[in-house]
Amino acid sequence: MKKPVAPSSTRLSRVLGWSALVALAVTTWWGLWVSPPDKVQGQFVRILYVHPAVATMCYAGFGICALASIAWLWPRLRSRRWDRLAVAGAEVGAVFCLATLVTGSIWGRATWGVWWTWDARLTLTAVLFAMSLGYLALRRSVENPHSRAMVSSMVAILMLLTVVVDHYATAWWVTLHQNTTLFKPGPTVHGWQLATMLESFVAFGLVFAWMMVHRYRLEMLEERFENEGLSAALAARRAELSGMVRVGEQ
Amino acid sequence: MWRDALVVAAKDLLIERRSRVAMNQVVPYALVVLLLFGFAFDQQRPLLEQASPGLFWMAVLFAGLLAVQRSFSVETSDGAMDNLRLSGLQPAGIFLGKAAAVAVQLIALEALLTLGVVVLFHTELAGAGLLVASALASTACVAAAGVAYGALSMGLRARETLLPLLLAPVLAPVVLAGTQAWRCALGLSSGDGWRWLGVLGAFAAIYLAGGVLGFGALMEEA
Amino acid sequence: MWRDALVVAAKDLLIERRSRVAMNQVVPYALVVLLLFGFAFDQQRPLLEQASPGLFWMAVLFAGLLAVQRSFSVETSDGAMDNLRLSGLQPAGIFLGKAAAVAVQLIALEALLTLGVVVLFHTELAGAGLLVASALASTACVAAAGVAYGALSMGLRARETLLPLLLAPVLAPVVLAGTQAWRCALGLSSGDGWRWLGVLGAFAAIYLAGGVLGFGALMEEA
Amino acid sequence: MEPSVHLCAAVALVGRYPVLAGADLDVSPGEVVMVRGANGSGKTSLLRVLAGLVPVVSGQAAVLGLDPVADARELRPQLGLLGHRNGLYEELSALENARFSLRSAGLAKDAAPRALERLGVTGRLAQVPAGRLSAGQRRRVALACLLARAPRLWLLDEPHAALDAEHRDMLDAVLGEQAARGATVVFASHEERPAPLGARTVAMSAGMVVEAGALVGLGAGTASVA
Amino acid sequence: MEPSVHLCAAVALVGRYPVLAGADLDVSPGEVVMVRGANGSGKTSLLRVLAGLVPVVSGQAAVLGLDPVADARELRPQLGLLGHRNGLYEELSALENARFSLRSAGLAKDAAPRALERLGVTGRLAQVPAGRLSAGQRRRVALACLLARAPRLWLLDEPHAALDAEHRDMLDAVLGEQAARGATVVFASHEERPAPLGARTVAMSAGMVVEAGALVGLGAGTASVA
Ligand code: HEM
Ligand SMILES: Nc1ncnc2c1ncn2[C@@H]1O[C@H](COP(=O)(O)OP(=O)(O)OP(=O)(O)O)[C@@H](O)[C@H]1O
Ligand SMILES: Nc1ncnc2c1ncn2[C@@H]1O[C@H](COP(=O)(O)OP(=O)(O)OP(=O)(O)O)[C@@H](O)[C@H]1O
Ligand SMILES: [Mg+2]
Ligand SMILES: [Mg+2]
Repeated sequence: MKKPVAPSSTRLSRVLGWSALVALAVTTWWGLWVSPPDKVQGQFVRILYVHPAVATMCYAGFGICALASIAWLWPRLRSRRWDRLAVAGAEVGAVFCLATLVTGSIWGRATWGVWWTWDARLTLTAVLFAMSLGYLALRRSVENPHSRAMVSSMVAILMLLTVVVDHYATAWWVTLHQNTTLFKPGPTVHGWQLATMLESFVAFGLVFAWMMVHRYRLEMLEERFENEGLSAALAARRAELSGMVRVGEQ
Repeated sequence: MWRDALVVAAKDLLIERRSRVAMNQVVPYALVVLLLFGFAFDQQRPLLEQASPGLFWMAVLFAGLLAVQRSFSVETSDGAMDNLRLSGLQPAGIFLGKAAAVAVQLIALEALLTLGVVVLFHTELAGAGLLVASALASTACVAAAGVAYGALSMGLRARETLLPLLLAPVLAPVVLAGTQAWRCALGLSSGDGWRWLGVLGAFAAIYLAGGVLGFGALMEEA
Repeated sequence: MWRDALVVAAKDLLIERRSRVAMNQVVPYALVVLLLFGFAFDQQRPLLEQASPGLFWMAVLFAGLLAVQRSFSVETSDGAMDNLRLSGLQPAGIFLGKAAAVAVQLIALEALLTLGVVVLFHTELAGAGLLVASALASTACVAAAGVAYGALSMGLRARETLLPLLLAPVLAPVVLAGTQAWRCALGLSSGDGWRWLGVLGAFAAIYLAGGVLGFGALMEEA
Repeated sequence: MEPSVHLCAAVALVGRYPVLAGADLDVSPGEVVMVRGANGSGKTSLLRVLAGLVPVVSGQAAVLGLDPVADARELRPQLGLLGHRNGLYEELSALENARFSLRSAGLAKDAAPRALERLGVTGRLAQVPAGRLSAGQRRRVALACLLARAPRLWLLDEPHAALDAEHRDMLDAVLGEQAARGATVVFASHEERPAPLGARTVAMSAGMVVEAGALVGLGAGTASVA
Repeated sequence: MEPSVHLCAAVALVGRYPVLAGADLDVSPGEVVMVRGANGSGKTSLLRVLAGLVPVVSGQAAVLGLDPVADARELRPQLGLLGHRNGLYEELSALENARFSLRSAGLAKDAAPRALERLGVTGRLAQVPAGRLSAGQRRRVALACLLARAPRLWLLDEPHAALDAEHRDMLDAVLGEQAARGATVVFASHEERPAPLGARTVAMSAGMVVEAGALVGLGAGTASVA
């Protein structure tokens, strides 16, 4: 049996992909050439145009995963759609989470002089990453789609909890990490910096959306393949009958 | 539900009485882990004393993992889990029963381990109320989360490796809060220990509630 | 003997390739354990840096325990061990083969874990020769002792709790020596790291020789 | 009277494999049904579907008038399943196992010794940890646990395997009694022994019930499904 | 010719329990012996003693002219044991299992597909992880692993259990061939089917061989030991 040839890209995803590329290009241009270096941080401030956006997308991924899982658990809403969304969110979220850890570490090395420190924000992000690995490992080891969705959605809810705590971590504990800078009244960044940062959110948002659409579609195709496979499998199973001795007595 | 919990807990404790696995194997293991940590921090006596609450809770965590694993290997070794599912016992009851059995074993373990810490690391006990209260709350967390995830990973292949992976991040905050509470109780740090106890209580409540509500589905699907 | 070892190692690694337990579960678990250490010894930055070799080797130990457990749960889950006994494979070959498979997985794990330690605990790598050599020697110890005791505890009930208990004390000196060797390599202490390497080498030789000689009896009796 | 078991074009998946590929089966209360069929024809799967452990993805399934998955809570106390494995706690004795089985069904534990005795698990056998018994002795303990609970629907997967001649006859007698009591029995078997008197033989193949045979009291030679 | 199996007043202990309490048995090369007996009579124990997995504490035991424990290294490659459990690696496919079994016996792995085919493990069944197969299919894979190795002495514990009618006959044919080739077969069974043609039935009870029956070609009615 061959996999059906159906691309995981659609018109939507192509549009998303191209605009993500353009937006990334713009961010790079503004970030590296247009916006000025920082008074304190010098050239390193330019990671500001990657790290917060990437971190936010990581939240978005896990958040979507958890919300979709809750939707799945809600009996009235239950549909395979939610499970697809959950796995897409978790996988894309894990990628962005790794990116957050990497960019954050690089930045930390530059500004704090260390790759890592044990403050609440950083640790929770690492825990989040570990949880997502566990989530994905769990998904791989359950075969039945319904069971997989059921079991993994319960684990996903804990990720949501962690995301929330992680977000408020800088407020609740004394941390080395930056407090909320952007999404609050009277942001502390201005001018080109602010513009570039916002642009970076747009760019990574588009990248995120593009990846999500692809991953979702992939899951859908996988499922369709499975369903097509199901009728084939059913036919194959029933064919085991043919050529069989007739049953029973005259 | 309570009756069911009692039936299940009685069964698990009877198995423990027959096999003495927790007593003869898990407890010594925890002590060995403690010793090993001593090795790892060798030659840094003051640090060791400072770190003793952390070490204690790490040892409890690793031993707790074993206890949970054992609690479920008993169910899976001959396919008894299907019987449990079909028995008509309420899932919440099964959850509470198994968690209670694990908790009882853990509490015994902690008592012995505390002795170990005192002897090995010269920790001086103080703030007994806080110590005991936070130990109880942490134990409830470990038992509840452990049993919930144990049920989940039970039906799966490669159960013995998936369970620790899933459980460790969930218990990380518990270990953290337990450590902090003990540090405060022992006067190693100046924070407000009772606030950490509150955190532990919240976690215990969440995990217990989650287990009571979700255990049916977890057991069904795994 | 060598051919037998190859056959057994190939089988174990094939099972790993099919199930990906070590990659997808044991490695993340080891990383989580590192994180947990970070928690437990929070706010004691210098402690963490000082202790990073010790913590590294503790994480390897815990993950190694899992790897060994997995290596034998594969044999016991359907009674394959009797077949292995009766297969005519030389016990020494079985021992070396299983130990090699565990060692391969552990080496991959250590590489990733080293990265983790560098990032999380700010360990600066130095003395690469000593680091790698002592890592290899320790890995040989863990794999050899693990597989030998794994075979022993295999036939017993309560295998999953007995194995850690037996293994932890045997590996304690290895953890100690590995820690010291790494401390010297990293410049955290001033001793002669190569002497510790010698100790590790001796342990590795002892455990390997013991396994090669005694595995037949261990496997027979379990 | 409504049937104890009603399956209509039931399809069930394990992973992606259709273990049941449109099975039809009706069993009335008080009937004993012997399911035969080649290895892999879906007997175990059929029993697990009836117990609600594997959901039906298309077609209908009703057990004792209830949906085996949706009404699990209500249904399960009324049925007993013996799979290929026994589901005993190896550390506990036969008696303790039977007692737990009873208590977990909310029944008084007095019925345990009698049921064990019926299946020849007495004296030493009832006291020793179940893990030390021989294969057939363990099987009998598991059957005794069911007997003590006396469920309304018995689902047995090759219950005769591992039993010796004496206890095979004993088991048939027990099943006959249970049926007379109004209970329904569905069991899978490869044995070439005659089906218990009054039992109906049903043959499976390729995940389907290919022949819902008539009542037989003669022999089992009828089911030559390859 | 020296007997393939020679037991004389053999006593064997598991824990403190005498699973064999003075068993006598002689089997000549090329013979097929069916061991019958009630549950707990010691059939499994007998086979494990012959395989050298349980030592004899008093009495004599010789297998293929060797001491089953002391000469284990020399003896074991020549015998094949199938216990109550199959001993398959669940993650590996049937083919991979058979290949490992061959290679671990130091044989070329080419014989694997033919042996599997002989027992009807082909196509999907040979490729899927063994843990996903049905009980009877797994049993057949385990038998195929033995067949591929073609040991001189076959020790089989209820090999017919879980097999369907077709493969029971198949198994009997295979055992017949092996015996014709000069191999010796000792198997335990509770089945009420006729013993394979040319097989000798032996009955056990209470850890002893109570009746070393004569060659039968008719049926198994001879072994009415409860
Ligand atoms: C490995 C180290 C780091 C990790 C894991 C990390 C993680 C995160 C996360 C999860 C967020 C999203 C916070 C939220 O929206 O609630 C974030 C945002 C941010 N991080 Fe980091 N970070 C790290 C290092 C750094 C460093 C070294 C700096 C700069 C000195 C930095 C500056 C920022 C800023 C400015 C934001 C945006 C804050 C906001 O708008 O809310 N981060 N980081
Ligand atoms: N997870 C799975 N993936 C693929 N195939 C599976 C899986 N589980 C079961 N099967 C297949 O489903 C079929 C039905 O299995 P089932 O156990 O119901 O058979 P059975 O009639 O009980 O056979 P037996 O007589 O051997 O016990 C088998 O062919 C088996 O290979
Ligand atoms: N460790 C043990 N402790 C006590 N008794 C044991 C132990 N192991 C086995 N026995 C007993 O030894 C006897 C022989 O067991 P064995 O497995 O050989 O019987 P069997 O003939 O194979 O029975 P079956 O037909 O049920 O497979 C049984 O009565 C069993 O209870
Ligand atoms: Mg079956
Ligand atoms: Mg037996």
